[in-house]
Amino acid sequence: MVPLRESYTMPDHDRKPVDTDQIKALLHQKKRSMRLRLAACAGCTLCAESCFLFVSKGRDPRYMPSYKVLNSLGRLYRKKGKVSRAELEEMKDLLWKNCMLCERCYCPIGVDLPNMIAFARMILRSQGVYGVYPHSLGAPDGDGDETSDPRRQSDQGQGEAETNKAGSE
Amino acid sequence: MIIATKKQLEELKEMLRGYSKVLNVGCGGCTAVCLAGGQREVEDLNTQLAISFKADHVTFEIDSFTVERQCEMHFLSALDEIVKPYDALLSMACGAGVQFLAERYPDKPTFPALNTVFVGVNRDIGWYEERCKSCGECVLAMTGGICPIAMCAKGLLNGPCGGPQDGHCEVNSEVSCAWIKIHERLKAQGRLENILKICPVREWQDQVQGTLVLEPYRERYSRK
Amino acid sequence: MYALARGPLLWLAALVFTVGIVYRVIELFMLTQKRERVAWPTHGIRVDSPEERKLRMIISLRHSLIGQHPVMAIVAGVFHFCLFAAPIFAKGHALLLRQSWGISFWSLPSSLIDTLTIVVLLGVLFLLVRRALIPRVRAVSSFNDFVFLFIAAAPYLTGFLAYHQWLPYKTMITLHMLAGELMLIAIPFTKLSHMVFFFFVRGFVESEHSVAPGGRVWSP
Amino acid sequence: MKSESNLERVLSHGLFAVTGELGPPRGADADIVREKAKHLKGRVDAVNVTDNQTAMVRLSSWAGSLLLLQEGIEPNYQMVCRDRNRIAMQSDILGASALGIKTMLCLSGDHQTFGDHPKSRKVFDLDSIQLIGMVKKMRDESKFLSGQEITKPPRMFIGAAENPFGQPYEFRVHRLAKKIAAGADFIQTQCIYNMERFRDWIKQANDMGLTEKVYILAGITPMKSLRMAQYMKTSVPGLDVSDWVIKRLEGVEKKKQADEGIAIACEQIEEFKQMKGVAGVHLMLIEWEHKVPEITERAKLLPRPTFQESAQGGSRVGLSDEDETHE
Repeated sequence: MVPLRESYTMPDHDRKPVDTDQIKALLHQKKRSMRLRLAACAGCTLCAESCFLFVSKGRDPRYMPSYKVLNSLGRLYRKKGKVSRAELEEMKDLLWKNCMLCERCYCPIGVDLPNMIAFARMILRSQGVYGVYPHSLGAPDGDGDETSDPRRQSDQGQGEAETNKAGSE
Repeated sequence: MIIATKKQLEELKEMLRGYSKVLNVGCGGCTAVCLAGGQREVEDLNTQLAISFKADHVTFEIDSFTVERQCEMHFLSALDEIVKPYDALLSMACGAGVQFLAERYPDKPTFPALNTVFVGVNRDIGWYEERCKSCGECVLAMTGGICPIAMCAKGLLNGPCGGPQDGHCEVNSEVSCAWIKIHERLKAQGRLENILKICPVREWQDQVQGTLVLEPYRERYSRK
Repeated sequence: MYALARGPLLWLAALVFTVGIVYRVIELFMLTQKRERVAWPTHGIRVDSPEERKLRMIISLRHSLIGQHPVMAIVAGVFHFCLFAAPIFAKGHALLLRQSWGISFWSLPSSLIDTLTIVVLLGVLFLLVRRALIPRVRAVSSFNDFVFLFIAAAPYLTGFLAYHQWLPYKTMITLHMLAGELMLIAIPFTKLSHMVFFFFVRGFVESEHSVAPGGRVWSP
Repeated sequence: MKSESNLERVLSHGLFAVTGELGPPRGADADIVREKAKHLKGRVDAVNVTDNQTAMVRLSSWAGSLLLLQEGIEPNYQMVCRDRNRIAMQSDILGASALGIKTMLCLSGDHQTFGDHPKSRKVFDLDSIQLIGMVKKMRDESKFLSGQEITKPPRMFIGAAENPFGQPYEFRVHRLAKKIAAGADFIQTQCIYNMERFRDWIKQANDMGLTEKVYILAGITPMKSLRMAQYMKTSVPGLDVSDWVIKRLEGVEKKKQADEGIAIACEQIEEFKQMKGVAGVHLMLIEWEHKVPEITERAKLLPRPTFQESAQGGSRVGLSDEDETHE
């Protein structure tokens, strides 16, 4: 096991470069099983509706379980861990803002997406990148992390949100 | 995690009788994880209700919307516009979530679709076990990580009653005696002295509605 | 080229395919483990009311893939069925088997195989259009996805053309064999590996959605 | 003397004590209590009045205790933690003491699911050991659990129960030690049908010096029949019925099984009289109170001592001849 650099204080990620070797080592730990899952994804998008966020947020493809996985863990493997901090920040939104990890997504092929999201989250945490509750005092971006502010989410979701109909006359 | 389970259809129909346009609000938090109140269950219940009311020749329309968590106001705000045309709201959150939903929309009758049963663990898919009574004064340090408040039928704090049979609780022979397990574990860890001392009378923490404000945030909420 | 495709390359493809599939299955067995159950639930079982039980079938059907995405579910089902059936029961393949090894394998009438092949090609067309036009599918598509659609379609297209001899037969049949060999080799090691994954995981690994709980779970 | 309890007097004089048990009726029927009391009067030193045993609603134990007081019998007022919180318990203890109850037994109580109101809410604000500690604090420190002063403290002889046969076996003697540390003055044990295990348990208690700090009364319930023995062996939680008990009952014809049961009980009592660390016996004759005279007679437990109050606060031992006046 590679020791995780879990930081409980304010991460000084502005100064520290991304530790590619550490990401690589972490990716390597579950390489076989994760790559197998990534390869098995046929990109059919049938997982989309099983994500309540996808449905609630106006069917934005960025909330699709497969999209979230392919663009976080998938990208990390594709790039062999060589990602910039900006990329990690992008992934952070996918992994924390766009996913509640309720583990209810459905894949017709059987890919267990939540497992992959959880693994990707762990890798991001090793670099001091993680979703922070808005306005929490320990937030890396100080008082209020813009990108993970749920109020923004809901504003964005409101216009497009649609309810699902099931009625009878 | 908070474990809840769906009320039976008959009870829900009785609750909703007289309301013809209802919004069923799912919760993406604990109740989604325990297969009780996520989007899938919302859809299942809506289909059940729609078919059932139709069979009774009752006009009934039900729609769905699932939010991240109903125990947080800013997640509920996504519903502000959506709830407008509805006569009533049905919530598939835990008891806490239902109340927050009802608080946000005080003019909408809000009904619980679930029974919140306990704070527990996910033993397996669709199989949950109670572990915590949220008593507010954790004794797990003394009891080797096994809670006698939640897992002993009498909530005893000073060792087992006289009744355990073959390691099982006298109240239900399907349940293990918490104190036998505590004794076993502490013995294995060489920490039996923990339970040889008398555990004094507890100061129960459930007198009034619980509130918790973290010290670093105290300033923020102090009255100006 | 024809001889190469019919001889060594065919052998090679068959070998790679077989070894690859076996490798994948073994790998999946290694990546999963038997679920060890030490305790069983003994009480607290929630009983559905009779009305809920009555509605259970309808609801599970309505919320299954068929209920949710009927078109996609049917197309995907039929497409995959034809994808398997057409090559296995093609007369030409049975003939080849008899010539080489003297094994007789039953086959379906050519006209039926023809239909199956057309269905496969239509299915590929459907998936292609879907991938190209629907935004959410495009969002998770890469160039590779189109390549694999092509790899999947090629043997059927060439086989169809060779059978009908609309183009020079010898060229088409060589292309057909090459395309088929390419596909066989690709299955275990590319996106097409979802063939193995699907049967193994949906059948053996327990999950909320597992069809046949096989008592296995992913290893940590 | 910690109390004016008759039981305490008997025990502190080093006499072999005998206690009985009386279950109040499921009705507002004082006569039933009086009727049962007749069989016990003069034959035991105190009588346990059960507190809604097996969680079945019954006439309350303090009211039953008062009825016994009126009959001239010392009640051993049982109190369980199942139904009352600390406020109700302390208030009941004060009330009981004010009305002349001097002995009480502190129990956790049978779980409500065994009774006729299985879905009632459980209280268990305290457990039995904490209850013992609370009564001791009230008596010795003249303080409520809260620490506030009591104007006139209750004078109670504090009893507790222990089951030497409960699991985990090796913890039972430590639980006894905890009850003593909490303030128990005497212990009544669960019904004993496994003498080996009981001997082992009392030996452990002797070795730990516990029997010097507390009076242990061995629990006796004679078997009425073979069926009862079999039922108790298989279906009663926390009971340990040895095979020899069953064998002996099997050895006699059905009519004589009750007699054999009493014979076994008498033999046990004889052994307890000699056993180091045992200060008396507790006879639990469930709905069999009329057999108390026979058993006490056959076990040579009669006559029971009586005490005459002296002006100096001491007491003088005498022997009761009550059984003659009652026959």
